Amino acid sequence: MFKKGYLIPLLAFLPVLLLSGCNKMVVFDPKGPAARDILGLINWSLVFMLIVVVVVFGLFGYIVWKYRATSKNKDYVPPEEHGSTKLEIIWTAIPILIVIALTIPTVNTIYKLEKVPAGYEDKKPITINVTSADWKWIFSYPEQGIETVNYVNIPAGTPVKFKLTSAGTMQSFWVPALGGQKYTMNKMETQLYLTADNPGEFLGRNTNFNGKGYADMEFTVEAKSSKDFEKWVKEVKANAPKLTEKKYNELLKPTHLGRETFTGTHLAWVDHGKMNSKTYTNPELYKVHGVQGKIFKDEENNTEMNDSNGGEHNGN
Amino acid sequence: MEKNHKGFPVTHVIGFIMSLVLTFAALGVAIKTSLPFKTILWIIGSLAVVQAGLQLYMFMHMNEGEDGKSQVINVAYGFFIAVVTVAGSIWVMSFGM
Amino acid sequence: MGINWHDFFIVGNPLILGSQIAIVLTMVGIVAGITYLKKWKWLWREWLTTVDHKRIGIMYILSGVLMFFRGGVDGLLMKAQTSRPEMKFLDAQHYNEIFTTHGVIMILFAAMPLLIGLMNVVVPLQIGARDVAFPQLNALSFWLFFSGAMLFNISFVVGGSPDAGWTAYFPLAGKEFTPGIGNNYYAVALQIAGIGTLMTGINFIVTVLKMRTKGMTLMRMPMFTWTSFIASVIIVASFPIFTVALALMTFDRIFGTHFFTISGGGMDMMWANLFWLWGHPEVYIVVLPAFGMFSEVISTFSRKRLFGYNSMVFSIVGIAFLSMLVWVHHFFTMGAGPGVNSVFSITTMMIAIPTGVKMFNWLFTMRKGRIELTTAMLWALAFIPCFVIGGVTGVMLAMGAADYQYHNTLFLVAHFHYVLIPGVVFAVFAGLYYWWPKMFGHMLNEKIGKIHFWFFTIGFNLTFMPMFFLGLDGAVRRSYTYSAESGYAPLFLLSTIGAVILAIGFGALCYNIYWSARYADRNISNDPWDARTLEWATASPVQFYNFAKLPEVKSIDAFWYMKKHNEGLTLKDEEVEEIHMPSNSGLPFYMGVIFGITGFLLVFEWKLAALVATVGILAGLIIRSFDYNDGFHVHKDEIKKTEKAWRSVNKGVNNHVS
Amino acid sequence: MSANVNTALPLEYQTEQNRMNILGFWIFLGAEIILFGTLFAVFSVLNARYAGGPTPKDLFEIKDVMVETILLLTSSFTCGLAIYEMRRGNRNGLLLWFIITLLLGAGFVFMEVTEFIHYVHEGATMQTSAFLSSFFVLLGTHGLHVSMGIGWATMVIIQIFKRGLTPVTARKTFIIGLYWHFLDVVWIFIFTFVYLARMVA
Repeated sequence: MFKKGYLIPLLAFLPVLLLSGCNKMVVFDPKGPAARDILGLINWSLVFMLIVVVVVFGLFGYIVWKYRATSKNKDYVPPEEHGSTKLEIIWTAIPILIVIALTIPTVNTIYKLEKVPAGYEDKKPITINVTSADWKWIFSYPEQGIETVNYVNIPAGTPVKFKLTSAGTMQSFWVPALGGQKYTMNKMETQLYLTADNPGEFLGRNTNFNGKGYADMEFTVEAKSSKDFEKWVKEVKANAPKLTEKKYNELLKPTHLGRETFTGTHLAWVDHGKMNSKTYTNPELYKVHGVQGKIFKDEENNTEMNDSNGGEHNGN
Repeated sequence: MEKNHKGFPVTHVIGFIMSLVLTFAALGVAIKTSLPFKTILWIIGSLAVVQAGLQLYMFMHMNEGEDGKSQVINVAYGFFIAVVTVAGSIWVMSFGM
Repeated sequence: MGINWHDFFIVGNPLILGSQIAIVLTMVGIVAGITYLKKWKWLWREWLTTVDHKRIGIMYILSGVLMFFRGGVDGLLMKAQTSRPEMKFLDAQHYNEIFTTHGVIMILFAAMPLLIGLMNVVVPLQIGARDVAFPQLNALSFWLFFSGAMLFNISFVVGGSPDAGWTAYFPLAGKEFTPGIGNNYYAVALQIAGIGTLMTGINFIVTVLKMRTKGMTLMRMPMFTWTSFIASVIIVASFPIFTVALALMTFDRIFGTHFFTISGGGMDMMWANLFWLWGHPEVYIVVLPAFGMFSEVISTFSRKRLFGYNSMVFSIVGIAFLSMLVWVHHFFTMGAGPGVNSVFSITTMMIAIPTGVKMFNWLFTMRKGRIELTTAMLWALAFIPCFVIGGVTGVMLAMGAADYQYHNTLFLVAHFHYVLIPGVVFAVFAGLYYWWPKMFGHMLNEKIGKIHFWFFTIGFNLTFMPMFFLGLDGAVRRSYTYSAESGYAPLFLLSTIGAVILAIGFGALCYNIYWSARYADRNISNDPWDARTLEWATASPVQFYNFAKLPEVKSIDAFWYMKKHNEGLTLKDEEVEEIHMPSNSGLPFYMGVIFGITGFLLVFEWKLAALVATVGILAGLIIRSFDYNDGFHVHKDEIKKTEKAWRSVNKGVNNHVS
Repeated sequence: MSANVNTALPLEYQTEQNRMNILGFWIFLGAEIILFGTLFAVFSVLNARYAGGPTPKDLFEIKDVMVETILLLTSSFTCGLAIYEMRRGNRNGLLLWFIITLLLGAGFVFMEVTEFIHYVHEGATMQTSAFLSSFFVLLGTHGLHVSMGIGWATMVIIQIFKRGLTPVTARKTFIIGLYWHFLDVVWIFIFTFVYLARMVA
């Protein structure tokens, strides 16, 4: 009976043991300053959490074992005790201290992540506009005048200012190896600074559920050396087709796409991050099984996109 | 409880006159003055709170009865949550700017 | 309005077809069974029209267990789908519907009724009252909850399930991206159930404030009553927000307004803001009563009074206060300025302080006690380490900057299951094993209970522990599949195996209920656990008027004091007085039905028909207004007879179980 | 539940059940404060999102709003008088002031409905913009409350006619009085933060 009573704490202990030995997990393997800062914070918190877990589990095991009912202590009558002000002050004060110890670096890191990462201040950041749509990622390089779909190349060692917005549903832009995530919202622009220390390929994805095609909303980030990046830009400008408004409307339909590359950006005619930008919706293309309700036509923002019936989800 | 059961309902009439005065004061501040918008908002907001308190105490007798204290705490708490909801939403939905 | 019947009844999916057949067969079976046993009258008189808080509690608990089963099946289906990479068991759409209904059902239609059910059964008894303050309103609360639950549950066979997640974030949940009526079910069914919950909250606040027996001061109330009271306060503070949010969602979806849409100036994040203004306190609404149950169980089976009672009370009040001030931590990644994220990081972490106080108070209640490992106590014991894991990961998530890496990953999913399963489900199980004799007059089998316990706790840890690591490795929630290259496969498989073990544990509970109902010893005492609070001072199962003579309270742990000082345990004939009790009423049941019908019509956007049906609701209100039924009096002789029956039995029973 | 009657108290407070009902109604009003608070929060966040539609300055007529306000303020006053008469045991006085209250309330609802119809004719509907959605729903919720209050009070008046002033009818009257004053409180905030503030902004 009592052996079994110990199984629970042991089992619950497992993660802590495992955590300390896991370095391969993406969050614990940062490839850029933002992810590194966050990891520093996570590790700092893990130390305190480990202490809490060890103390509570230890106390728990000790008390349950020592004061368990056995045939020997049948006549033992537990004492009447109401509490202990001293003890209660101690276990109020210690959590307060721990919270303070966690708060200060947390606030520091929150503010730090809003800025160009330390060590890269002298580098001129490049701007990339990220537009998420169902179910793809569109990257526009306003300075270079090119646009890519489902992959983004960045120069390594240069801070990148991602301007995030969405053409429709809300997504969350996350490249765990480089840093934390942020939502992309229609008619709203958020910003995220990410920097890759060295050239390499990283997986990025959407973490905010946005319908049928959500599982496949991944993209790759490739950090290239500055020279390679310039070369790539030149190649794209020479070879890629021009992005037209018609083509762009096609892109915004709820579909899955592979990688695509264009010259020119859609910012020429629409920036979904602006409060008064045009609304692009295709409710007809989102019908699934079951009874369909009435769809409200928006008089002012009719997008004339509902003529064809593309956009079938082809992932399943 | 209300002590004065006979005669003229003095508190009610005072309450009514005061609420009219406060209403027109708010109107005057809003329409006739050219104070900055934030100042106006604070003034008319305070007038509204005073008038609400007036209703609660002079007409609704919030603190009477054996549960007067519970009722006052309850309304204060409800008001607190409402303020948190309004102010919090405005702050957060402006994205903290 | 042409209905396409092919769309109306969801067809073409073998799983759904199977459940449709099962539902029809079960319903036919139930109707036939009741008719055969001639139980219709009994059902109507004893249950459907009852205003007795214990019966209402039992109905809540039964529906809660049923819904837990439904939600559990959803969970198992999800686990089956993710057991292997690129699995083809469910398609994306079906998976989306299932995780949506899993979340909604588990929180609102399983956790809530199980807790409110136990509150209903226990709180009036613990404060020495004959019923709640408004018995008929209590019945109405139940029937509205039940109506909402049924409306929500038919969605997967009629018209289509909601598929935008239990959080139903806009703009996805809006008409622009989900034109199907599934999310109308979400908006309407939750609204109906939510109104019921709000009324429960009001009812229990008044009950606790006004109906305590003589000597039961606030600071002598049992901890479960305290936590139920505070949970009711949070209900009243937060459910109106949800009511508004759901109403606005209904307006957006059915009447074409622009609150949360992306067109017309709507603001999608405003939904998230309102949702979590309610949603975060909701977590405390379910966790606090659970804390109360653990307090009762730990104190009883350690044979000691609760350590640091006062600080326990202050910490729940503190938790309740803070719970309204932390909602933004659910969307740190929205991109709000660092000021917002810092403030809400701090308030969130502060919740760890009162929670820590409670944890140590429980540990020190056991210290110097004599800990008896009954099944109820085992749940309370398992809660402590498991909940600590949930708690510390909660603090990690509360750190705004770190959350940028955890948000929407399986790390988060693991965290809240580590909070809600030990914090709520373990508590409900502990409460059921503990209070079962009070409700039904027999115990649940302890041996089967231990099987239930071990399977469930081991399965639980095996299911959710791997998710922490998956999350840190970048696996996101709500994704119906993952690639083989991701390397997630072994941990996902482990998690699925855990889920099966967990399900076996739940199966053991169901078997235990069945077994005990058939075979358990009925000859039990009113106080089988040697417990401490007033509910054990009266018969098991409790007679409908609760107490022949309302007890007088002289100390905390009132019944313990009565036993120690041998006061008030016996009843003299001359002490018996007539008891006034409320009469049954069919009106709450009618209101549940008419609300369900109105809701159904609204879901299908038949606005005119829904408007006509609201006349039925108004009619119900008018009838209630003119209802002057003042209840009835129980005769002295009847009371004496009832009291003699259970008091004489008690002399012959074995008082101690373990 | 016991029928212990304490005749030293006003009628509506005489039984324990009455006292519980009144406290319960206060708690309900606490919930209503939060409900309206949430609607105000929604309005505050969305009130400048016109989406190219009409703005408050295009729509609001201060004169009509003032009439509505005074109607409601006066009805709150007469409602107070009704309760005052009830406590004096004056049934006819109670009924007179009560009915005047309801007439004033009906006048308010009529004005509001006319106002809404006027807006719709100007092309300002609930579906036009986020600002108008939140405006109509906030005002509509209040208006619906007032209308429900009128219906409910009518039921109570019938009961007073049938049964006279008993602890039960007195309690019902008192509670509806609380409700009525509360709706006036809500209106004060609507008047201030919806009409005045948006006209100035």
